[in-house]
Amino acid sequence: MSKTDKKAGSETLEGRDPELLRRVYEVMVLTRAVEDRMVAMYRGGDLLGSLYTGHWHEAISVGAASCLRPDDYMAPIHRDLGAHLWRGMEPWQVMASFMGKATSPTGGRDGTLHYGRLDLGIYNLPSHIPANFPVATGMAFAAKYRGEDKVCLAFCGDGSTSRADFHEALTLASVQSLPNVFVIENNQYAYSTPLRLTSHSAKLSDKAVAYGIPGVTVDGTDVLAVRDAVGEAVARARAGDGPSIVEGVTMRMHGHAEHDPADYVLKELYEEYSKKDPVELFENVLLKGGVLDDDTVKKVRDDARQLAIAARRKALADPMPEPSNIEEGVYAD
Amino acid sequence: MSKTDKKAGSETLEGRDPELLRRVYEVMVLTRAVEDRMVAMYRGGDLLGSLYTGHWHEAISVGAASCLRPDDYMAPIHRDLGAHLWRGMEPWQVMASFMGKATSPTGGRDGTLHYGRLDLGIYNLPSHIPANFPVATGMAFAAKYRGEDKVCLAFCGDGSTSRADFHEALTLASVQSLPNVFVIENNQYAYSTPLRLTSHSAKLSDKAVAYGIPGVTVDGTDVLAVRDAVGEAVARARAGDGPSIVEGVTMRMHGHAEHDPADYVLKELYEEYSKKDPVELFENVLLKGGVLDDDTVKKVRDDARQLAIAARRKALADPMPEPSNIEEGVYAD
Amino acid sequence: MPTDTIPGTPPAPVLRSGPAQELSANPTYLEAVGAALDHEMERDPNVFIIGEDVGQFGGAFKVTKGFLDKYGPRRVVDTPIAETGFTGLAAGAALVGLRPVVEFQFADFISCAFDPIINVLARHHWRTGDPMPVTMRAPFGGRLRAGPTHSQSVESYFAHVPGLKIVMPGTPEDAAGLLISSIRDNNPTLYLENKYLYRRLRATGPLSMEPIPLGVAKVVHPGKDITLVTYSAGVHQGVEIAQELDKEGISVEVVDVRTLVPLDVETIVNSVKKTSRCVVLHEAAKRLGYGAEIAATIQEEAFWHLDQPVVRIGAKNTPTATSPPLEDAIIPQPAEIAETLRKVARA
Amino acid sequence: MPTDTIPGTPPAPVLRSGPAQELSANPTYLEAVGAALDHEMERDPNVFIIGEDVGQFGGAFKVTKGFLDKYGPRRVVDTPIAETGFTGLAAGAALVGLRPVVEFQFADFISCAFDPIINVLARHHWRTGDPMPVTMRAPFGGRLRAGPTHSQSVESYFAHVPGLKIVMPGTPEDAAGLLISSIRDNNPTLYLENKYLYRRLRATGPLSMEPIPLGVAKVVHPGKDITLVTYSAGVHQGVEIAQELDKEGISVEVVDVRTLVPLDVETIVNSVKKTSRCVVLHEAAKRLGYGAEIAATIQEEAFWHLDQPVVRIGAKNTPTATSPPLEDAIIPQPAEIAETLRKVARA
Ligand SMILES: Cc1ncc(C[n+]2csc(CCOP(=O)(O)OP(=O)(O)O)c2C)c(N)n1
Ligand SMILES: Cc1ncc(C[n+]2csc(CCOP(=O)(O)OP(=O)(O)O)c2C)c(N)n1
Ligand SMILES: [Mg+2]
Ligand SMILES: [Mg+2]
Repeated sequence: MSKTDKKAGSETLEGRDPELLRRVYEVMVLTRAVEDRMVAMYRGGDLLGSLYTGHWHEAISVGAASCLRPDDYMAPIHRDLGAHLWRGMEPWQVMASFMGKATSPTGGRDGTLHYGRLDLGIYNLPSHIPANFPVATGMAFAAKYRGEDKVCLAFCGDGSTSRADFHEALTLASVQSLPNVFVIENNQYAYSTPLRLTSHSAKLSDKAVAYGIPGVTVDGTDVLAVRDAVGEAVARARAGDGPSIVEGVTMRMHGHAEHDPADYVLKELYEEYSKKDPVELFENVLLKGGVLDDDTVKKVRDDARQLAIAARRKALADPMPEPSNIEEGVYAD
Repeated sequence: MSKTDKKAGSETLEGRDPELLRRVYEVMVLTRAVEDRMVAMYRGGDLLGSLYTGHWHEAISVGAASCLRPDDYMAPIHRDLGAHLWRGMEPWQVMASFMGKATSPTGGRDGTLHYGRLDLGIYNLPSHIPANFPVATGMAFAAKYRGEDKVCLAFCGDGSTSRADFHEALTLASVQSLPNVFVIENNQYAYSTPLRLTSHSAKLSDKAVAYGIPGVTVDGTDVLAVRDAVGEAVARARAGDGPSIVEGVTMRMHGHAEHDPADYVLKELYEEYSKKDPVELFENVLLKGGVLDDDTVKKVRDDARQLAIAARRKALADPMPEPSNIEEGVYAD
Repeated sequence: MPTDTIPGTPPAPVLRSGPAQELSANPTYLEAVGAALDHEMERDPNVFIIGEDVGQFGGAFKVTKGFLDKYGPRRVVDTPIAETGFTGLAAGAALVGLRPVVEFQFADFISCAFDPIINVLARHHWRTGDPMPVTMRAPFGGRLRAGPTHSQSVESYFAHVPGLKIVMPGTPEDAAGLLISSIRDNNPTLYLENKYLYRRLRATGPLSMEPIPLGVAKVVHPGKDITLVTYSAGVHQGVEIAQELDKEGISVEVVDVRTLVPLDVETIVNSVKKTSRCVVLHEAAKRLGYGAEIAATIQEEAFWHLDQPVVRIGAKNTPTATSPPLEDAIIPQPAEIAETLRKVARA
Repeated sequence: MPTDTIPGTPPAPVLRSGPAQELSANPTYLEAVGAALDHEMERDPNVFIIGEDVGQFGGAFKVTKGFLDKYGPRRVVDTPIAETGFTGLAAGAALVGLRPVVEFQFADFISCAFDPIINVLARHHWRTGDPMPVTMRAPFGGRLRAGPTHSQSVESYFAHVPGLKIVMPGTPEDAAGLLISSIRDNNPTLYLENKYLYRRLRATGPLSMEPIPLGVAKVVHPGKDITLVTYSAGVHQGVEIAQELDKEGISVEVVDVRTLVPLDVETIVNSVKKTSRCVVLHEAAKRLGYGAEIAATIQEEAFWHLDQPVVRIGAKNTPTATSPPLEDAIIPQPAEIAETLRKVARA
């Protein structure tokens, strides 16, 4: 697995905005609360198909998203509920998507993990991975074309680094010096495929050398380490200095999707990472640093739970779509 | 453009087999003689479409091919007449291919640069570049599958390094440790596209880092430098130690094809490389090293000219194909 | 054929004897695919399976469950996510004497290998005379609520391309016999598995491992009033509907084409010449679905025997929706199929 | 529609005024494409051209000659060889308000962008409601002795896919008007240029830059005995043959469908209802060529008016050969087309 390049960023909170830290923490907690509810819904048979969750991805997803301006673009994947929530996506909409409800962002036409909202600057990707990478270069291209200083942040998994789309997108972004940041969420597995069968490079961020751009690997369970690395990359992109790769190393603590027992995973990895819950780790840092006290922590967790419960209730109650207009909208006017 | 990693291999001829050096020289001279004739045929309107030549690629093409055993596999491109000739391809067959004659290796079904003969262990590639790279991993896979110590040598251009096929082939070869050698013929341009618009990496061989394999850049006009680097890579592959990348830096001294005036090329590059004719450079090394004398040189050049002239005569005289069986052979029995 | 394509493969050690998977008494469509693949891998050391998660995991749908234990990693090859790459790899291996079987995790992802399939595999033999024995397996189709990019029917992306064979079994028995023929065929073959049938369709008894020739259609339900030409999931649907319509006095002859390329035009046309009416059914979208080729061919070959125009039934010309009420409105439903047959038969 | 897709593009400085290319009095098909693109880039600062060698080189076929000087590298974008990448890039740019025009150097290489075209571009609007205004230009077709991987007709790879429009002009006038409509259309549009016509076909006079609506077929030669439905190079071929057959007393009505998707069924069917006989012609291979869709549709919609089956003329089901005698035996020749029209008209 990839060794990290820098010490965790959480050694000190010096010079960090407590208000921002609290918001990051809140969204990470909310993400976990919502996904735990969705796992329950999956087990209860409330969802259409399987369920992809981002347990242990919260630090990468929320940490990276929190480095953007609201008018920046984002192209997240199926582990990035946190990034969507950071941008204002409603938890019940996500649940509705996994249930094929009329109230999902696609009205049930697409579903499951395909709930990105362009009005939040988020690309709604197809299943083919990482199709969001070339698209992300286009969003960045448009910003540069217009002389805007917007950035586009794209995510992919370790397994996606072997694909055509990864290579051609990185090549384009690098030769055209586009304002992109590419985050690799290295959770050690691609479905059942371990990292060593996906890439022979020492670190996934080493692939940056092929494109002559900066590449860095950080502890993906340390939200501040992620923020420091992605923040740098975003600043670079915004300044017109081109794209970078940031690899965050974490572990996929659930199956590829909830149907997958993932018995192929090395026990040692589970053991190692069970001690590295990104939400808990960050919570402790904030408590130690005096940014939070026990009451606030309790309140944040309670609020998140209540929000998730309410979302579940609404999603369950929402109607299924009505097929009468099914042939409309294949073409835009 | 890519800086080379090592001094030219031609500093000394010590420990090199004179017989082999002579054969390499002969094939390089023959390659040049045949291509010069084909340029004349193109200008004379004897060819069907355009003509792709390998002027200044002779050292890479022949040098690399000369590192293989006859039972190894090869997947060359449109600059590699030299590699084909090394393997025993008849010059008239190549001319016949550019004329769509019945005597071309494909009987006129395919044509121009598509004349590879599998009976010589050479893959006949389609136009899509570098489609030969994934295919080359398959030939190497088959050798390993059977426990044979065969190697597959594949070539591509600088412009082809940005494509899906390059990345996915290198990824597969590296994770499966396949006996492949990938030679990048960096001639500074992809059609009209200069290197800086193709890749942002300092050297094209840097892309090896992305795959955790050895990558080296050599002077592509120095056949011995190419032989040294490819020889090492072939030995490594044969020993079961996996694939490598060898970049040879040269210059495309003609247009992309003969129809292309290539007025987009930097004059300085032409000037620099006009002094670096791989055939002349090697000839001088061999004369200086006493492997050749003036008479032998004259004889080699005369024989090559005669062979090329005879080939041209035969190709011109050969019949065009007859369409009666055109619908046969879409499917193999 | 170059000398070094004469199979020189050392007899492959089988690490574990017996079938890779135990078969049930009435094997499922899924078991049939696995058993046929197992049979061919035992029989020919040049046959290997390559794809994503086909090893220890046994494939996303478990077709290759047990194969890694039985055949080892040399012949059960897990790949990175690289459809272009491993399809091209299969082509190269096939050129020098191996017989690769490529598994696409979902047929939707075959789009990522479209280029090598049509330009490297399909055209190669005609160009060169070299063999290209690659079998490409892909689970396709809808009704699993998997949405626009996990439910595609892909046969029309490829049926226009010269040099490919396209095999679409509709029963467990055909799934076995046609896969065996596909693997033994010296051409690139697209073998499309309807994933909705995997665990829903069972064989009537033990499976035969006799190859079933490609290009031979089958009358799966004889009839005299109207012909239903179909394939894949349309076969069992068609037979069930035909049995129902028998009771109404409408005698439907169901023809399972089994392979789209080559297409057994004779069997189709003979049936239509007998019934004089024809409906073509597939799950794929109607526009330029393979039903267009079949309908156009029938009116060319049997125009004077037709009492009614050939009617095509296919999915609506939209992506496949995720939500059940939407997907059901897009993919042809039995009631709609039966109603169309009634209309055409009685018109 | 998200606010940030409201074009916020600063008025694009035009570095050089006047047309990018001087037009001849009777502009060629090639000049028409260039002039229409130039016209739209002048008109809308959100329109840009992206592809291989489109800049200083002006593109492999010189469609964009002079564009770099006039519009600069910001709007005339040279790419690495990365069809998947720059097609996806175009999609992302289109999502946020730009109007990319993608040039594929040869239509054959669009196979390398098949995945993003069908999965990213085509399905996106239906899935999300977001706009996807991407125009994809590709020079296709044979008769240039360019062989199996430089001569392909690609329309059948895509016509089955929901969400794409497919435009195939047969004259310089249509090339201009239809490209303008394609660029202004809010959907992904495949605009296929027959490269054999580039310098061989000329407009009858100066070109209009009026958009020609997509989905409207045109009767390019009126007739009463038989209908020839065709597109692209089939149009001028068809008209020349029709004029010849006029002399023989066979009156051929030539219908140019102009866009395959959407297809103007009404115009086609009305013509067939008048003539009662129909031949469909295209350069693409016959099996599942678009002629299959057209023929199947005609017999569905006009069965009772047909005196003869609809006959399809297409290339043989082989790759396109390089050598002239072979390529000519594969691609439909005028004599063969005329003979088929005679046979069907007189049958
Ligand atoms: C082109 C393509 N091939 C195969 C798949 C099937 N698939 C979906 S997710 C996945 C594994 C992805 O692994 P990774 O990129 O590491 O992301 P993770 O799920 O581990 O977060 C695979 C193989 C796909 N979606 N797209
Ligand atoms: C996938 C694909 N896209 C575009 C082309 C058109 N094309 C043919 S050769 C070429 C340039 C190749 O450049 P490079 O790889 O450097 O090889 P060189 O010709 O310079 O030796 C291009 C763009 C192609 N053959 N394949
Ligand atoms: Mg992963
Ligand atoms: Mg080059």
